[in-house]
Order: sequence, then C-alpha cells, then structure tokens
Amino acid sequence: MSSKPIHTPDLSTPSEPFAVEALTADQIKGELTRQYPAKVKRKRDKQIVLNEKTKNQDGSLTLPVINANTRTSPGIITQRGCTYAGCKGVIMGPTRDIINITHGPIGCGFYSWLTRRNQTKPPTEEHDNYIPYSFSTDMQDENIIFGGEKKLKAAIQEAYDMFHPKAIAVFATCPVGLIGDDVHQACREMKRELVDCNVFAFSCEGYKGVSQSAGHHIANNGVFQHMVGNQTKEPKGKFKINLLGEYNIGGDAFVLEEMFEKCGITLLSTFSGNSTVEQFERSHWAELNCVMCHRSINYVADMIEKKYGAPWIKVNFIGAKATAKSLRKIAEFFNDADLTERVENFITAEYPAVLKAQAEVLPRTEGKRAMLFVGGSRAHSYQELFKEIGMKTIAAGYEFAHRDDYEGRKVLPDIKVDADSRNIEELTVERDEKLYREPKTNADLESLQKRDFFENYQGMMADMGEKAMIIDDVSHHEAEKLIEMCQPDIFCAGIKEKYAVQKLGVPCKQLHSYDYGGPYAGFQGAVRFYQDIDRMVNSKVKDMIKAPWE
Amino acid sequence: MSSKPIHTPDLSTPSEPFAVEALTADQIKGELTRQYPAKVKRKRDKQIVLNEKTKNQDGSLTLPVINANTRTSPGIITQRGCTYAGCKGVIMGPTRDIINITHGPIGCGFYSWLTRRNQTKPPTEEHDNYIPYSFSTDMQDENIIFGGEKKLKAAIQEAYDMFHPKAIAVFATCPVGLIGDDVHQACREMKRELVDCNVFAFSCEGYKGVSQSAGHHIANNGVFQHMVGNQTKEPKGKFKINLLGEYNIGGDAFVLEEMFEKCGITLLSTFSGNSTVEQFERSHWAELNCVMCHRSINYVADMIEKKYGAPWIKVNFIGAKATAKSLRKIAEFFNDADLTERVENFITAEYPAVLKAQAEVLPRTEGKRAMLFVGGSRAHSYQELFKEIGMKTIAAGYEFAHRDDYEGRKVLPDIKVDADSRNIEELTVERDEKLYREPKTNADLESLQKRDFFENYQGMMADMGEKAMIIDDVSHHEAEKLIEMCQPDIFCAGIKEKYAVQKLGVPCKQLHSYDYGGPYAGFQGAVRFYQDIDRMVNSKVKDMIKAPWE
Amino acid sequence: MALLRHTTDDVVERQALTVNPAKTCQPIGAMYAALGINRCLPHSHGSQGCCSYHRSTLSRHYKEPAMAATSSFTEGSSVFGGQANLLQALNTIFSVYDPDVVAVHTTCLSETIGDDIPQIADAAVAKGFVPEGKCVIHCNTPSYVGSHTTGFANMTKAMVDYFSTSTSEDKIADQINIIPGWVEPADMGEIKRLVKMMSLKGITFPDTSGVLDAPLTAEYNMYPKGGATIEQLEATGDSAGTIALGPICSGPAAEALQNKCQVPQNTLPLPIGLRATDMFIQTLRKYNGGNVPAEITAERGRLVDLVSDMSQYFYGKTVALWGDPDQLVSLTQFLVDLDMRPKYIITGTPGKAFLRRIGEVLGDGVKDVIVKQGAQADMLYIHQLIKRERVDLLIGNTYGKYISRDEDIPLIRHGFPILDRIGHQYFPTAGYRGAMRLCEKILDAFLDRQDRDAPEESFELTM
Amino acid sequence: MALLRHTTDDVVERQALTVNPAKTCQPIGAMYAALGINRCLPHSHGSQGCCSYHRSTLSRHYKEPAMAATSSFTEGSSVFGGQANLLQALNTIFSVYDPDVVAVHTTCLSETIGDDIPQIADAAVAKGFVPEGKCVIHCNTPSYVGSHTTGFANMTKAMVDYFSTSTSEDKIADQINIIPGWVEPADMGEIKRLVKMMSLKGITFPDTSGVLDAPLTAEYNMYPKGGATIEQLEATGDSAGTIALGPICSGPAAEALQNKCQVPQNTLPLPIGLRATDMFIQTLRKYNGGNVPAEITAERGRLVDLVSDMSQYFYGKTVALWGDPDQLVSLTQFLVDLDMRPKYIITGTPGKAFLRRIGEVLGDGVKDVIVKQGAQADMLYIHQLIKRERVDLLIGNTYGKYISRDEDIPLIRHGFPILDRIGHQYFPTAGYRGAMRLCEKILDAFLDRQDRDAPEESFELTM
Repeated sequence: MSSKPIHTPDLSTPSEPFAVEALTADQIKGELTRQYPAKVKRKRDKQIVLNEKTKNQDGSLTLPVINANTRTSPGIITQRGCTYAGCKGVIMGPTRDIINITHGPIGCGFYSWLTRRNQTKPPTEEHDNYIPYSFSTDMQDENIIFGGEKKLKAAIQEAYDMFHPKAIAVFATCPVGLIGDDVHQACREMKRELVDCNVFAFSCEGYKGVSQSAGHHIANNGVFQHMVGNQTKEPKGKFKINLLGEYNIGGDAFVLEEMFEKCGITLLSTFSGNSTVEQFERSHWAELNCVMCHRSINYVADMIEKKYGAPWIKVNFIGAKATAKSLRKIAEFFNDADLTERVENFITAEYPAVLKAQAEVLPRTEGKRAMLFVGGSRAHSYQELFKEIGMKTIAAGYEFAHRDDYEGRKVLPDIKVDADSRNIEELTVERDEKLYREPKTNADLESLQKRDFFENYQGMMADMGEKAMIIDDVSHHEAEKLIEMCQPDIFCAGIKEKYAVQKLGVPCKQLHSYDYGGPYAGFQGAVRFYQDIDRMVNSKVKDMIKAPWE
Repeated sequence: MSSKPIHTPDLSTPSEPFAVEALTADQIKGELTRQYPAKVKRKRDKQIVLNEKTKNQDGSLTLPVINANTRTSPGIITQRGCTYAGCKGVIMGPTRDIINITHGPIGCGFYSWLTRRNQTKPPTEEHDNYIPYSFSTDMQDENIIFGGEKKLKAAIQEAYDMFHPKAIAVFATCPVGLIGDDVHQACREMKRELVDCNVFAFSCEGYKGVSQSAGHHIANNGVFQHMVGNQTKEPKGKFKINLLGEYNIGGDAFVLEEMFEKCGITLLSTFSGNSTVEQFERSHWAELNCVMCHRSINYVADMIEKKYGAPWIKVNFIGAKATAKSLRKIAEFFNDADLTERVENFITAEYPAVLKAQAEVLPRTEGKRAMLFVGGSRAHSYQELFKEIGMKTIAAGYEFAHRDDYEGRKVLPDIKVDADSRNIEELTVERDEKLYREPKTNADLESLQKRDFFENYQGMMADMGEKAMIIDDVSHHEAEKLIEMCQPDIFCAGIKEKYAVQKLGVPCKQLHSYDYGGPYAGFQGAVRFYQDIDRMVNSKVKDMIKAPWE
Repeated sequence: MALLRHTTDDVVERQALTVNPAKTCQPIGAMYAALGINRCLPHSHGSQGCCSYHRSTLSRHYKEPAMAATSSFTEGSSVFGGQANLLQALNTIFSVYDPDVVAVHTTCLSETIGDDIPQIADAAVAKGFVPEGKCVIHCNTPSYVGSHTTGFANMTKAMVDYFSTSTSEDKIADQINIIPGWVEPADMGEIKRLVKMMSLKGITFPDTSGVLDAPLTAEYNMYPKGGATIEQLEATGDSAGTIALGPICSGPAAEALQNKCQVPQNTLPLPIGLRATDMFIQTLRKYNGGNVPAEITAERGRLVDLVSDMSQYFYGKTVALWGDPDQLVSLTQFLVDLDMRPKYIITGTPGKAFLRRIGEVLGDGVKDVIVKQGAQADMLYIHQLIKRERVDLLIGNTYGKYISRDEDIPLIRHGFPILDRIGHQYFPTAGYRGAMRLCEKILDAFLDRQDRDAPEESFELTM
Repeated sequence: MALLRHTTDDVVERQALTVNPAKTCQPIGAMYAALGINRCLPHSHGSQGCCSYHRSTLSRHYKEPAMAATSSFTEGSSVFGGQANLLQALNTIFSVYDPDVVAVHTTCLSETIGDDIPQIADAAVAKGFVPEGKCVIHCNTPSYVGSHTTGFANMTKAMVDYFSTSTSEDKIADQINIIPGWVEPADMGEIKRLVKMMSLKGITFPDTSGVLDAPLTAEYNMYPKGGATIEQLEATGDSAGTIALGPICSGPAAEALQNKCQVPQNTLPLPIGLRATDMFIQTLRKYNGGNVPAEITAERGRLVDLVSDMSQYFYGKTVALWGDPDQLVSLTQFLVDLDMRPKYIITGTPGKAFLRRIGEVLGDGVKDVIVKQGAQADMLYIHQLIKRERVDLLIGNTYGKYISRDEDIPLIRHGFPILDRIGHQYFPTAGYRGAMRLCEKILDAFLDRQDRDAPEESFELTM
C-alpha cells in the first residue's frame, strides 16, 4: 500500500450572486415576507439575511447577524418540532439497549416509533435491541386528573419484568409537567427498587424551548449525568475517540465505524448512532471528541472536556473532501506516524471511486442549483457534497440552529439568553479529580490551539457564496415563494415539505431520512449521494408534468 | 400392530329414482334434446339413457345400451379434445425423462405445456425432468408447403445436443399427417444417428378418432412397442406389480406409491404418473398389472398379458372402501400371509382418520346430489367418494369412454368397430417365448378366474342408482338444461364447463385438475376430498348471489 | 434473525405499559378530517411538535403535503394559557395563507390548561383577525381520551355544529349527507361514485378525495380542488337524511345533525366488503325511490363471481387484524363471508361497544376468536398471541411488517398509517370494486406464498 | 432446487427447435376477438382439440366460460374436406345456441386442406341453416403463420369485412371507432371510459368487457350483455375516424375500414403507460374539438404525482419482458419513462417491424438491450440470457413464474395467458389509471423484495 497522499479535487462553487433573472436577491427577500402581519414581518426580516460578507483587514470575515433560536410565530407553518422530539427522537432514539418509555398520552410515543431511521446492528442475536419497540404509559383522562406517577412506576415495573433491560429512560410529554408528575423522583424510586437497572428521566415536555434544540440540550444533560463516566475501567485501544452528533441515519455510522477501524482509530462511543449504554458509560475514556452535528451535541463535548479533560474538534464526514480533511485532523491531533500513514492509505484507497463517480455525474449536475433547509448541521455539511458535483447552494437555513451554527462559535459571547433558553438547565460541571486527564496530545498542542484547532466551528455562512440567502426557521410560505421565484434544481428539506415542493415540479431530497436512501457519510456515502442527486436533478418526471394539451 | 380386519362403513346411496319435483326423468331427458336438429337429436337420444336395470333370473343385470365412442356432431359444444391431447397430454405427458417434441405449429405444444398437473418427483437434482418444458418444431408456412421432416430432424438434433436425454418422442399434429411427413422414418433415422437416445414417434394427429381416446390407444401402442420389455434384467422385489392408468394428477401417485411401499408391494412402474423411461422398460417383469383408468390403458394391459404373461385386475383407489377392497384384491392374488397381514395393518391404521372425516362432514353433506361428467373413468370412480359422505350421483357420463366403460367388459364382443376406430392401429402381439412367464399365483387361480377376478370391469352403470341419468359426451346445452332443471349441489367436470356451471350458482369441481387441489387417491386422498366437497357444497357464496334488492 | 427479538409467547397481563400501540392520539384525526373541508387550514392548538408529528405522519401515509398551522406553545403559554398564541396565529394565517376555514383542534397541552377556543375565536373576530366570510371552527381533542378516530369524529361533528343549517322543514328529497368516516381519499371517491350512480345528490363530509390525492402539475395550491365547501356543509341541514358510515368516526356528527336540523340519521358499518356495501346501497334506496341501476348490480355480481372463483383459496384461513374499530368490524364481516377465520382482532381505541359489534358479525359460526380493545390491546399483545398460535394472514397497518417478517406471515396493509407503500390512496377498498381489490390482495398473498414454498413437484402453473 | 433444471447459461443458436414458446397459435386470437361481438358464437373449423385447447386456455385466463363450437373434424373430413361438418355445425348451432353471429375461424388442418369458408357459408344460407338476420363471418387463421395476435387481427378485420358499411360520404363528426387490440376486458372498459369522458361516441370492437368479466347471477347467459353489436359494427363505416390501438392486432382492421368505407385511420401504440395514453388522448382531441376534460388531466396529474413519489425505487432497475409486440412496445416505452432499463425484450410473434418499434421507444438513452422476435425468441432463450446476466424484474405471462422462482426475481404478471392469478380481468393497466396500477405492482415487487432481504439493521418502516 502506498502512503502517498493524493490531492483532493477542488470543485467548489464560485461565489456567484444569488440573484436570478430579473430579480435581485433583495427583491426576492422582500417578496418572502410581504404578506406577513407587521409584527411577524419584523421578526422574520431578522431571520432572513443575504450572505454579504465583509473581509476585514486582518483577513477575518464579518458576517451578517441572523436571528436564530427564537420562537416561531404562532400560525406560521414551520418545519420545527418540539423538545420531546429533540430529546427522545433525536438523541436518545438511536441507543439500542435502553427501554425508552414515553410518559404521556399515546401520540408522542407513537409518532416517534421507528420514524427516524436510526439504524442499529447488535453484534449477536442475544444482544438487546429495543429500537423497534414503542413504550408508553398511554395516559388516560384519569391520569391527567389524578396524576400519572403511579402508572409510570407500574409501567417501569412491567417493562422491567418483561424485558430486564440494562436501563429505562422516561420522557415527559406536555401534560406531565403541567399536572406536576415528578418523573425524576419516580425514576429514582424505581432505580432503587429494581437494583440492576439504571432508571432516569428527561423533563422534555414539548412546550419547552422553541424547537427540538431544547430537547437536545436536555438529552445531553441526562446522558452526561446518568451514564457518562459510569465505567471505571479504562477500555483498551489506541487513539481513542468519541464521535459526537452522528445518529446513524440510513447507516452513516456504519460507514464511519468501518473507516475508523481501517485507520486504526478506536471509536469508544458514538453519540448516539448505533450506540449502547456501555458506550456512553465508557466515553469519558476517550482522548478526543469529534463533533459532527455541532448543534445537537456540543453541550456534552464541553461537559466532558470540563469534567474529564478530553478536548473536542469539529469534524465533518459529509463530503469526500471534508472526510479526508477530518480524518487528517484526527491524525494530526494524535501525531503518530503510523496512524498518519494508515489514514493516508485509507484516503488513497477510497478516493479513486469518488473521483470516478464525480466525473460520471458532473456533466449532468454541474451548474445546477440547490436549496437546503434542514436540521442544525446538515444544511451546512451537505453543501460540501453539492459542491463536489459542481452544484451551488443558493439558499440555505436551519430548522433549529442557534446563531453560532450560522456565524460560528465566535459569536457565542454575543448571544443573548432569552426566556426560552433560560429555562433549559445548564449543568454545573466540575473537574473529576480522579478521572480528569490532561489532554494527551502532541507537542504542538499549543500551536494547534492557537490556530483554533479545538472547539472551533465557523458556521454555515463562512462557507456560502456571496449574497446567498440564509433563512432561519424557513416557513412553508417562504419556501414556496422562494421556489417559485428561483426554480432551483433541487430542494432539500424534510417529509413535511417534500410533497409540496414536488408539486411544484422540483425534486425534494429529504435530509432527515435521506428519502430512505443512504448512507451518505464518508467516501462511499459521497458516491451514493452524487448518484442519487444525479438521478433526481435529471429525472424524466419533469418532462412528463405538462400534458401535451396543456 | 393388530392384523384384525375392520369393517369398512356402508354409506352407499339408496337406489332412488332420479326424478326431481314435478319432472320425471323421462321428461328431463326429453327436454335435453328438444332443440336439436332431428339428426342430431336421434344420435343424442342413443347417448342419453336412464339407468333402468333389469335383474335377470340368474342374478345378473341387464343394463341399458348406450351409444359411446362415436363422433360428436359438428357444432355441438363438447367437452372433448383430440387424439394429440390423449396421446401427448394424457399418457405421455407424465413421464419426466422423455423430451416430447410436438411436431406442428406452435399451438398444440403450447396448450399442452404444464396444463395437466402431472406431478413428478425426481429422486435427486441430477435426474432428468423435462415436464416443465415445451418442445416444438413451431412449423411455419414453408414447412407446410415444402414438408417438415428436415426441420423435425434438426429439432431432434438440437434437443439432443442441448440436453442429451434418454429418449425423445415426437408427436404429429393435424397438418403433419396431411402433408405426408413420415415422422416414424425421421425418428428411426435420428435414433440410428444419435446412438444413445431412444427416438420414436406417435401418429397422433388431432383429427384421428372421435376424442382423446384414440390418442390413448396410440400412446399405448407406442409405449409398448418402443419401451416395454427393453430391460432384460429382472428387477428385485417381492410382489411386483404395475399400476396402470394413474397419471399423478395433484400427487395421487405419490399417495399410492407410499401405500404400496408400506404394504410391502413392489411397484415396478406406473403408466404413467411420476414415471420414467426405466419404469416402462422394466414393466414386463411385473407379476400383476393393476388397472385404475380402464379406458386409457387397457390396451397395454392386454398386450403385456399376451406377450409376457402377467394378468391384470381392475382396481380403484378412489374412495376409501374401494382402496381397501383393491388392496385386498392384490393381496388375494399373491395369497401370502405376510402380505395380507401388512395390507390389513395398513387399512387398520389408515381407516380411523377416514371415519373421523366422514363423521365430521356427513351432517352437512348427506343427501346432497352430485353430477359427474368427466373422463373415461373418473365419472365412475369418484361416485365412490360421494357415496362415502352420503351424497348421491343423479347423473353421470364420460367424455371419451366406450360402451364397456358404461356397461362393463362383457359387452366388448358386441361393440361394432366403426370407421373412426378402425383407423387406430391394433397391434398384433405374440407371446415372447423368452420372457413369457405363466402367471405366478396361488393354487386358486382357476377359481379366481371363475369369479371374474381378472380382466373384469363392470362399468359405471352397474354401480349407479335406478333411473340415474347416463349421458355420454354431454354437450354444454344438455349440461346447462340439466343443471337448471335438477339444481344439483355439485357438478363435476372440467375447466371448460366450470365457470358456466358456477354462473348458475352451482359449484363445479374439476375432476381433471382437481381445481388445483388433491391428491384424492387412497385413504388420505379420500379425507381431503370429503373436506373439499364439504367446503364447496356449503360455501357461503350461494347466500351472496342475490342482491338484497333483487 | 428476529426484528422484534424481545417478544415472546409469554402473554403477561399488563395494567400500565403500552408496547407498540394499535392507535394514536386524537388531534391527528381532527387534522385529517379538517383537510376534508375545501380551502381549510387545520390548526393545532398546542406545542409545535404535535403539529409536526401529525403532518409528518399524514404526509408519509398519503405521500401528499399535509398543511397545518400550530399555536407554537412555549413554556410561557403553558403557564398563562394559549390565548395570545391563537390570536396571533389566526391573524397570521388569514394574512398569509388565506384559507376559507381555520379548523382548530386542541391537544393534551391546551386541554390540560383548559383554553376556551370559542371564546378566543370570538376575540379574534372582535380584533378583526378573521376576514369577512371566513370561519374559525373548532373541536376539543384531548389526546388522553379515545384515539385518533375520536379526533376524527369530533372534527366531523364540529362541521355540523358550525355549519349545518336547516332552512326549511321540508327536506330536499334526493339530497343526502354522507359521512364516510376515516377511509382513504379513494374510498371517499368510490362512495361518492356509488351515491351518484344511485341518482342522489350526496354531500360528503369530510371529503379528502381531490385533496390528499392531488395531481402533480408544477403548480402548488395549498387548497386543492377537493373537500366539502362551506356551502355544502351548510346545506347538510336541508338533506333528507344522513348516512353515517361507521358509528365511531361518523356517528356523533350524524347524531348532532339529527338533533340540530332534524335530518334523520342512518348509522351503518363502513361499506367495506359485500354485505356492508349491500347495506349502504339498501340505505341509499330509501332515498332514491328504491332503484338500483344495473351497473351497480353488475359490479356486485362481478364481486360475487370473483369470490366464487377465489373461495377455495380463502376457506378456513386464519387472520390476525388490528386497527380502527369501524374498519375492523367491516373487515371481519367480509372475512367471515369469505369463509376465512378471523382469529385475533385488536384495537387500541378504547370502547366496549367494539366487542359487541365484532361479536355480532362473527356470529355463532366462528369460534376461538380473541377480541380486545384499549390501551393494552397493542401490537405486542397480538404478536404474542400469534407466537402462541400462528395465523395465515395479517391485516393491518405498516407496523405489522415487523411481525410479518419475524413470523413469516404475509401482511395485507390496510388502515392507518401505511408508510411504506403507495396505492392505498388511489385504489379504493370500499364498495364492491374495493372488495374486489381486497380479494385480489388476499389471494395474491396466499398464492405468492404457495409459489414460494411449494416443493418442486407441486409448483402450480394454473389455479 | 431448480424447476427448469436443464436450462443453462450456454446460449446456443437454434434453427428448428422452439423451447417454451413466447406465443401461441392464431385461432385462439380469433376466438378471443369473436367473443367481443355481442351474441356471437366463435366457431373453430378443425379438429375438436383446437377448440378445446383454446376454450380451456381462455377460461383459465379469464376465469369465465369461453363458449365456442367446433367442426369436429375426423379423419374423413381431413381427406374429403370439412364442408359437410361446417354445414351441419351451422345448422346445429343456430338451432341450439341461437347466436346472432357465428364467427368461423380456420385451423392448421382446414387451412392445409384448403376449405373455402365463404363458399360453405353461402351453402349453409342456401340450405336455410342460417336464420334470417343472423350472420356467419369468417377469417383464415393458419396456425403456422404469425401468432395468436395475428388471429386476433384477422378476426377483427373480418368484422370490418363483413359488417362495416358506409351509408353516406358525410361521416358522423363525433363518432369514432376504437379498435382496442388484445387487452383485458378491464382495459377495454377503461378505454371506453376515456372516450366517453372526451364526449365522443365510440364504437369499440372487439369489446370483451361485459363478456369475459360477467357477473355471477345464478343465471347463465351464453351471450352476456357486452360486446359490439351488429348495428354498431355496421355503423363503423360512418365514423369520422378509426383509432387502431396497436398496429399488429388492430392495424389491419383499421386499414380495411379506411379502404372499404374511407374512414381515416390512426394507428397508435396500445395506451399502456403515460406517453402512449397521451397519444391516445391527443388523437381523440382531433375528433372532439380539442377539449380535454379536467378530470382526465387530473388523472394524468395523479399518475405523474405517483411516478414522482416512486421514481427513486424504479431508477436504473433492469427488466426482462416477453409477450406480444403491441404490449411490449408500450410497456417498454413506459419503463424507459420510469427510468428503468428494459434489458431483454422477447416475442415469439414473428415480424421485424417489432425490432424497429422497440428501437424507437428505447431511443439512444438505453444501452445493451437484447431484442428478439420469432420462433427461437422463446422463454428458454430469455431464461438463458437472465442466467448470463440477471435482471431486477420480470414482466410477462404466467409461464414466467418458473424463471421467477429459479432465479429468485420478482414477476409482474402481464399479457397472455395469466393462469394463476385473478385480477387482470378486472383492473385495467391501460390509461392513466392503469399505469398507476402497473406502477403499484412494480413498486410492490421491489419493496416486498427489499423487506424480505433487508438485513435487520436496514429493515425500513417508511418509504
């Protein structure tokens, strides 16, 4: 095997203005909010910005300010979900060996049952896998009137008696908070009672926060409090890392697990794709945390660093270039010749297929235009993949992100904490004197830190073209207008948007569920994505839409 | 195991008159032919008889004379098929290791492709099985004009080159005879050419004879001439028999094979259900031939007896009583204490399930009335099964039988040979001095012969109730009238009749294909038949036919 | 390799835990019903998540946009009540999305708070947030009562409460109201077709045909052409009669209409299967002078013909079914008529009347059936029963595919939600033609299985 | 355990032997076409076996009675000719079965003999065997020419030859003839529905809808209500135009009608799939003033919507197809439009025009396709090709099930004959709605397969 690094191709989009024929970006922007009541319009105007970047004398960029992580105006048809969805659905859903009991009426447990495509692969048939199950207390009116704690405890007991799981997690839904059920107390009691089962709760009532984001934070707190650090014995393996913010949608985590193994990197835990209780419990033994989805998981990364010492870096395994870059970044951190060689060998082995696939689709995809409105990370990371096949992203935005996800973590000090954020608990974390270890890294640690190697996320805007349109929490109305005015070749969003977009004759790629495709992570995933996008932007469906008599 | 014989139940139908309310049997008979042109009516009147039996002083019966095996009047919608169907479809179809090439336009080969449900079970995956294949010369107009022999020979060569079968059989279709292709000569040539492949032909053009029956005869001749006797070494086994006239529709032969094995009887060959070339070639070593379907196979039974010495008996394995009786008859022939005990043990073991099934369905089937118009044997043998569940057969007839199948073999000397029969070759068979063996049987052989033990078939009429209606070659028109006037609970026929009968609200049981059910032979088969008939005569469909507003 | 590896045949009585529910919550039913009003925007008064979950599930089932707005409750609203949110929502909705009707349903949150929707709606009118000629209607759909079918029934009843008007004591003789219940858009279309063939003027509500099966045209209209219009809903009060298809989903609206406008009601089973469709046609005859056009009789006859041709393959086959009560009753009836044997019949929707109705259609002929309703009548339970004694066929929603694969039993997808196939929206199972489709699906399931499993010697060419 | 254990991937060029044919003989096509005339009894002039085989095969496919008479040739007739048989047959038929029309077709036997049917029919009339007002029509269907499709075409053309009459030079502007070709009764029904929606008076011939999909009524009528009547067939000569669907099955009749009565013909592909249906509607517009009702456009839009929703599952999938040329051309077009890849396309029906037509619909976009016609374009050959390089899907008649199981490739049953399923008679695949059914079947085939084979971790709940 050769260890010679190869050059990754540069297919990045030129920074063209966003404007389409006859309409300037500003005109388009104006059109989006024209029909809103004044108050709504004022609010939305702060959440829709044109990416006008100013290069400062020191080379740094000044980016526009965007309003994010604020309430959606009632009545607006939004992409957003709730805190429960962020906590139970996103973060806790992918772990296979916890029985997740939804405490509430049946709906929440029903809708979050298997709908996120969190794949998991237990090593044997004997290992636990509760992902295909939905557990609920199915609260009835008498539980609302007289309280549901008793039923909750009975449900935990029944779950334990039937399944004997390692852990049971309880998720509070809207009415639970209101009627005053103390889910934490109930779980503590049951944990004592059951002895060999970890039982804990999340106060993730749907009305908390302004989007799923609050739920992520609550889940981060719970995982950190109830599981991280529980394993006292150091696991074996060289170059131990955690992968944070990867949820194994469509099998992404499998690709990355294989990649790390081939490179000789020990993946202690993933938060939380294809994960287990054991992974969380041993995660504090990692030397480095690698953060994929900054939005959903940065809390735990920070808390681990504070309590146990391991620093975190931002990585991105969406896109071939990004994957290569991220792998090299990990190697750079460990600064081990052997590891570096294995990483380079891996990239060298995988890249030809990537280049071949790019060359294959490029004649059909180059110059086409995408819009991405999704998630708290994907709307950014997937731009990489579009770039690699010559497509430009003319508009993008997140569903539940904060300003730092747009403008970079440097704005963190400037973010005002409002009422909705304030009521999400910030854990006070202190160094664990027994387990804390100074970051075990190379001599250049200091220089790495100087060049913002750690804890650095630059946000979406820095990577986007001049005057591209950035819209936080895009509404259906805005999306529809945008599509009508700009006629993109592809629109990326979620299931709620998909069919409306497609009615307009524009293919819609779901970036939550991947339209039941994927994996798209890593090199293999990139190839698959190129092909899927090629199929979509060149589908014959377009040619069929108009009847010959129309 | 006990060897005590048990009594088989007697559920035979009382000999009630056929007549239905308000109409006498004679009136019904009159109605059937009323609309025919005079000449057709005269002919049909001789083929529709009431079963008026006269008991003679010597205890013998005088039965009505029926006209059978005569031409169907052109224009009549008949059940009958052609000579090719009888030869290729019925007799030769079930043999698995012959490549049957239909020489003619594509249709005949196409329609006879897998449509008869002749099941076969090769012992291993390496054994030949050509049953799922259709081979044809697909004659084109130039072959009709310039002759098809050359193409036929090329087709034989191609079949041989691709598959290397043990044997290739060629079937002539209508135009072949007309244009003068000498299929026999072509086969002789190819047999010489190919050396290790038996190649022979059947002149079974569709226009020969008046029904499939001619084809049976032609096939009997061919099998006898080209295969029977070819194996010179005596096969092993005690109590060696052949089963003749069993075609393994729906797996009947499998049931019987198992039955013989359990009884210690060696089945050398079946003509031709689940059969092979090897079976035919060794069949002359049998000590006894057991004839199921008298009509289709009596020729070969006679010829084997003449040439090799083994006598034949009529057996019937349709119906539990008949099965027990037939097994005992075989045991009686061999007159071996051990065999008799095994046979009785077998009957004792199987009968309880039969009685249980009868008792189960009887309350729902007793007194119901059946009509059977099918085949050259089944219309008789299946009456046994109906009797066993208390159902009476009020009308029956064959599709392609001869007078002896109705009136018994005693009428054979009286049957006039007409032009249509005369042109089917009667082989001249002489004793094979080397291989002929005197019937090896018990001391009572003479007494057995005296009571018509051998070569005796009494025909359908003797078994049917007084004034039951017997119709040879029933036409669609007659069947329809009969159903309308008599409203039977079930009608047994074939696929061509099935849906017309069912339109009248009467379930139609196919006794060619068993409606894709079966097996119905032997004890297990009887149980299955009881249940299927119970289902049909008690189906809820009847109750649905009339709309509530009708 | 079992997908549901923790499910065993050890059936334990449970009191508190529901595992793999055979129902979901009220609001989604209200949302689906509201989409059956022309130019109506459903509105979820509660947290954003409810609305998001309902829209996602409806979109996954119908493969269509399912537009709805939400009051976007935050912690503040849950403390102070949702009035401000709903007021602002109505203002925004009418400004931006221009519906004719906003159909508000509550959630467990706003129900627990106790928001008074009519009062808030009145306030919105007072503030001028509701343009002239536009309406806000509502129903209460506490998630902790009943199931999604209850929510559907409640919103359907709201249509009567808000719109139905009797303008005269003389009813219009040939005009009848059809309340189709929770069925597919294609079923609503089929029911309307039958009514039209019976020469009756039918007002169908809700009516999602033309809404949730809209064409792709490169133009997007938030309000497709289908759905019952306000005028039609108002006119229901003058109809000669109401046919409520399914007592659970359609009964309350029919009852309300009878009380409010003296329109006589007829509550029938959903017209799925031969007999239930017969009852539907028979009831229509009360209003059209008794005539049934030959084409309907012929359709029925074709169904009987097909049943006759297929019956040998159906006879005695055992079935496990789960889903909504109204659907299960008619399906069970049809299966019994096909000489099949329903064996386990499960609905998460609570209500003892279901047991009685199933008992009636089973009659005396069908033995050893387990019928269960309520919270613990879930898909874990039915799976456990199947593990104890298997069946030949499963009929139910997409979640059955896990049982189907684990137990190697074919699944006919029917009911809600069907997330993993397309076709249920477009091809009816209601009416005689729908029954033919059901038969075709059942037969295919059995014969595909037979073709797969037959030993070489009994692989069949024909049937 | 292979069902076709002798089939290998070793493709050998053959000249003489056909193995597992992808066609059958002419007369069955003539019989099927004749059943599409109201009150017509088909008559097979030849040996009994032909008639028996054809009736059996038609009954197994349609699950309906297929009544036909035969001349019951014996050896004598084959020597002296079949005149006496046919005369007697006609006498008996009219006496007993009372049809309005007897449609005689020949067989290889009577063709080889050279019987002159019109002369015999004239003799029958002369002898008074043909009652007043009743007709005997005929066509020649030598089994050794063409295939079953040729026989269908010939009998269809006979309808023109015998009946079509031009009563005036002025054609009836809104009356058009539709020759639907060999499709299912349901397809003929669907085609008629579209014509009616286009406000045209269509005369469809042959028309087996209402004949081979008749209801079960406890009464049996040898001549069900459906079929083109003599009056309609006569009136075809006054129509403004003829639309022949499928050049092979329908072209000759349209051509004859143009020559005989100067009715302009339009020969189109069978309207299976979106584009072929578009062409059909476009051609209808020539006769109705150009209008297309919104409901047809909506049906089309629903098809496009469904294709859009399904397209990711279709893209790039390879297909092997066999069957009749007219069907294969339209199916191939549709598959290409669905972004699928037809790979092997086989018909036993001889004729090089087929290769050209397939080439046209494949266009330049689809590579590496093997297309073959004629005697050796049989199912052994296509199976061998599949063994050499497999495909994702099979589309063809029931005989494909052996290949399907041996190679573990899903089969969509389409074409003739379908012996082992029910449904094809009742649910159209023609028109936009038919195309939706085809899509549903294809999607089900792929997704059922995916659900069966998915590893545990990628078993999908939704699509």
